[in-house]
Amino acid sequence: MDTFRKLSLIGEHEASLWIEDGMTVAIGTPHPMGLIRQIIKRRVKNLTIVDGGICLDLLIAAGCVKRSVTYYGGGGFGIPVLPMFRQAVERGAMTVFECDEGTIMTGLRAAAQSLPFLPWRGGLGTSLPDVNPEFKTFSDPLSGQTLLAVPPIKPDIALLHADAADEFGNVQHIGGAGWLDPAFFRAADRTIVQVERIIPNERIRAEPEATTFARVDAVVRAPYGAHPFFSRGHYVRDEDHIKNYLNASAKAAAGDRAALDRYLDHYCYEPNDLGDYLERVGIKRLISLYEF
Amino acid sequence: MDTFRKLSLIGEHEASLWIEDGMTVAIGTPHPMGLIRQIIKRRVKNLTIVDGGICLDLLIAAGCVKRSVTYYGGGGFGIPVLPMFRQAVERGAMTVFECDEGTIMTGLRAAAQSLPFLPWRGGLGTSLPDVNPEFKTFSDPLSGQTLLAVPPIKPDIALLHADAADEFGNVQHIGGAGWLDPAFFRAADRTIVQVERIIPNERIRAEPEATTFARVDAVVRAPYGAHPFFSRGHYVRDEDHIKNYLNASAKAAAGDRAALDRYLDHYCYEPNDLGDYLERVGIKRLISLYEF
Amino acid sequence: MDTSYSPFEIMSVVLARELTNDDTVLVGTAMPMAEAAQRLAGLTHAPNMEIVNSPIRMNVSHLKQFPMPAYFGDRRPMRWAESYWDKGHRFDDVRAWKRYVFFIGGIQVDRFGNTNLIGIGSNYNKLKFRGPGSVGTTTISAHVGRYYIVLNSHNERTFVERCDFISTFGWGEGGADARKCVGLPGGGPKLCVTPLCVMDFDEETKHMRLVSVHPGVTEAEVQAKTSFPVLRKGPVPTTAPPSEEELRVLRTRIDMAGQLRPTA
Amino acid sequence: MDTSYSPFEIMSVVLARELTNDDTVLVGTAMPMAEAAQRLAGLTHAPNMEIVNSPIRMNVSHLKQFPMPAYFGDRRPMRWAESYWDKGHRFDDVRAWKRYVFFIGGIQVDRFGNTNLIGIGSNYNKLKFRGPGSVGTTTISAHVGRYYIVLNSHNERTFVERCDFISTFGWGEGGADARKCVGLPGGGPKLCVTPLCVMDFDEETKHMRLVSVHPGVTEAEVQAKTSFPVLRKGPVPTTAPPSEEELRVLRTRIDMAGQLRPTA
Repeated sequence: MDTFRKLSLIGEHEASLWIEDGMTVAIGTPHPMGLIRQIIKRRVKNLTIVDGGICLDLLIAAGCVKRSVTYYGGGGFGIPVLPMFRQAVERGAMTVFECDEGTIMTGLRAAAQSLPFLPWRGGLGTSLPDVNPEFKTFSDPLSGQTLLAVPPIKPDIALLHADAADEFGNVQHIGGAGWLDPAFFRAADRTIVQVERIIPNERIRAEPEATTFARVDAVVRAPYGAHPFFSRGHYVRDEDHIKNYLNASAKAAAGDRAALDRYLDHYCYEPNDLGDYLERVGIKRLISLYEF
Repeated sequence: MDTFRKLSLIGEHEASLWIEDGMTVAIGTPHPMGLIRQIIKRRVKNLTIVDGGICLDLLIAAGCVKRSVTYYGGGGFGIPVLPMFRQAVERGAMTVFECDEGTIMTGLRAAAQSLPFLPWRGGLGTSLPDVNPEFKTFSDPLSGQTLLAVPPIKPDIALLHADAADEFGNVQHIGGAGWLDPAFFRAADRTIVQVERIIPNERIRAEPEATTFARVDAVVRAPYGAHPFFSRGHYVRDEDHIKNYLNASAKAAAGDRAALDRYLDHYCYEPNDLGDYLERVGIKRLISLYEF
Repeated sequence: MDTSYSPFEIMSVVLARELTNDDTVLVGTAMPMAEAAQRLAGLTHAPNMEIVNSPIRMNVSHLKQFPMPAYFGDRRPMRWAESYWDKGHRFDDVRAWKRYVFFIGGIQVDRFGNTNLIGIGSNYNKLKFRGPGSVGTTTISAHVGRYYIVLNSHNERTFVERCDFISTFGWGEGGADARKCVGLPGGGPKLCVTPLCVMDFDEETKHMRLVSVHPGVTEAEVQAKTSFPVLRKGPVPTTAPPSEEELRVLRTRIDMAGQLRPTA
Repeated sequence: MDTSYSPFEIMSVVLARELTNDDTVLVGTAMPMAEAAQRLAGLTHAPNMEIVNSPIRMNVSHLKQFPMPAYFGDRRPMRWAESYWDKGHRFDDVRAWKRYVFFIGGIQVDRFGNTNLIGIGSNYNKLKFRGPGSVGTTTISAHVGRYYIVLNSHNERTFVERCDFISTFGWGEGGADARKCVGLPGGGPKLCVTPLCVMDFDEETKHMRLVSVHPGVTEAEVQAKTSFPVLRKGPVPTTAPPSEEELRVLRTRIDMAGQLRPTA
């Protein structure tokens, strides 16, 4: 008979072993970059990546991706399309589950609700049902209106980054969880959450309504673990680092992978863990990325 | 050109005028009893009441209800069925949109998402599609599974009770909004929220993630306004008062309306406003209903 | 200590023994035996158990006492909470319910564990008895890993040949694949616990079957108060009565108010 | 003050003038002109306006300054927030979007305001140019009261005879009932604003039509850079240039970093 409560806290290496070749992996926002770099370091292959923002490009650059479930493969104003994403798709090296934010949310909800589909209006009249064979228009059984049937999107695992968790897997975000993270947590078989801080269970209990995800499968301590991207409540994007990466990615797409390979070596393959990576970034840079 | 921000704060009489004969009215939990008593006092008729707990019985007792969209017409342990609800249904004086919590939630979401239906599993194999002609089983267009089609449930107005709001209609709950309240807010044409306290807009801004409903249509100040029911963060149920009411209701169902009519006169028809009602309850009783 | 016990106490203990360390145990309102069971297991053999009262998720592995009264929607259980589950998405994580344990009541139950909270009568539009309605049972029972039918009384009006209406699909017309055929992913009812006995469902036919009778109750009494034939799988043992330790925890750490010992 | 202005500044001002006190104005990421417009209106003629940057809802009626940079998902705009919209239900209050105003970009747009963010090429499986994807535009444009097509550049590659793919349905093949026939409840695109001009849609045919050309731009230039014939309803006026006051607010209270005045 168990007489103690089960702990959810594990290390980044152990956590990264949960991700296996061929899995469908949802990547939350803020991005769990510590885990992403471990996936790259382990050279996991043939992943289907759900969302992921700019780190989708990094995973493609590292050869981990065979398919992307995404509504946005851009890099923000001035970077219309992520370079490696664009190249890989145009070359046929990977495929896309074409969707928008409303349809991806609907598919994730269908998975979370154990339903084989959910109906949606957004997408009617567009190319979505033409270019995504998994969408289908159909007649609403009550009133006969035409709607779009969206299939369930079921990640094998969701990788998220948050402010804090206790050792039992209760997660709290500063300012609430955002974007698709709650949908990923509900739809995925398992969820690993990187956190800036481990806090005592008593802190969770002091404000239970602030708990955003209860009892996730694993918690990994990862201070500055979303760098070079933002972590709400802690730091903003490292614009120089990101620009450096995107320039390397753009050059690689234009035929010269040298800078991109240097980036991957320096920041993904050579560091053993998050601490090694952050040492290469430097604490001076890290503390300059304050929010307010 | 408007140069000031619009205010949402109105009085209980003005708010009660928003509810007209024949409307579909969703009643939240905690129950907005100040508004409910004004509806009774104004002798509004032919309402369709969505949810409402024990105050559904009170509205039926007062002759306001023609239809109920409910998954639970009981009064808790020991009161299997609310007396006036039971009598009115058995006599054919009112009808029921038979559903459970999952199907009502699904119908409310369909309304909130502007969809003509949503599919659901709960209810398959049961009598729900037989006794509720608005439900229909159908074949999922993607995989051919049989599912239940749930129609949208669209309240004309949602009446809710919460801890606090600012004068612009930003609502915050102690411990979060509960039960179906968020679904009511999203599905209803308009929402009126009673609150224990009006707080300055600056307090809302100090903790924006605690805002549960942004910019509701109207806010009514109603300290102790959920009495005799609970208000989270403030007081628990007044068990004696509720027992008194339910006894009167049970007697009326058994043929003797005298006590029920006295209750309605004393607590609903005679008081002019919430203050008058609370005076009849008495501050001594009110302050005895603490949570912890 | 007085080691006599009420029917509700033995029912609570029987249910508590069913709950394991890995379960997430969901109880709605107006189910005091289920709530007592949840609390008893959480304080004793299942420290890892997640205790859910509608929107409130608790774990009580650190607590000495976890007092009732039963949950009825207010904020009091929040003092023991780790999270507040309800931000308008209580029906959005259905998938996770395969790990959940749930409890339902009923005004009628048939031999295949189908239950009725809708009403009694042959015509829905002219009910002889209007029931309370399905609460969350229809949907939750469709998905949870297992659930328990918990009835406050055991008589022929409740245990019927055929439910007038079905609000919760148990095993339909019987058969181990009955739920799969209808499209319900959950594990279905595991036991039916009453003031007289504990019943389960035959593995193949899914017909209700006597597991044990509570001390002082006979098989004949159970059958006499049940409208359908009750199956047996060999000799029927007596339900193990609440141990002194179980009663002590129940009475001194949970049900101090005596909700489970109604005065006659 | 320097009263010359950049194309992005006049576009921001044109869009700000469109926004009213009763609007809820939703801007996604990577749309600096739309964001500047939202902020300019909120600080001046629309104090009641709800300003929404994805999950963050703001009102700035009390503020002197509301500085850019543009939103990109982090927490900085939370300092001005009244609520945080996103608890996993951003797509659950679609019904309320009839009061919303939205902005979309595109890599292609056709005469009926259909737009494309998916890619360029005749075969989806062999795209010549892979676009960024639809972001939230497909769903949001289906429901909002009105939206604006905002393009960073005006040329024949963008203004095409026919979009290779449609990620946002504007007016389909034309006609005032085009959206209704498809089943989209929203009001559709109201204007298309570019560095050269402002266009709307003919009431009956829903064909794109020139409303005004920005100062220094000719109708001929617009037509030359547009692959389809641009309609006119009588003489085409010049877009009212940003007033000194508009530029002052924009530059001293919003765009202090000069995001809208890219250096050449």
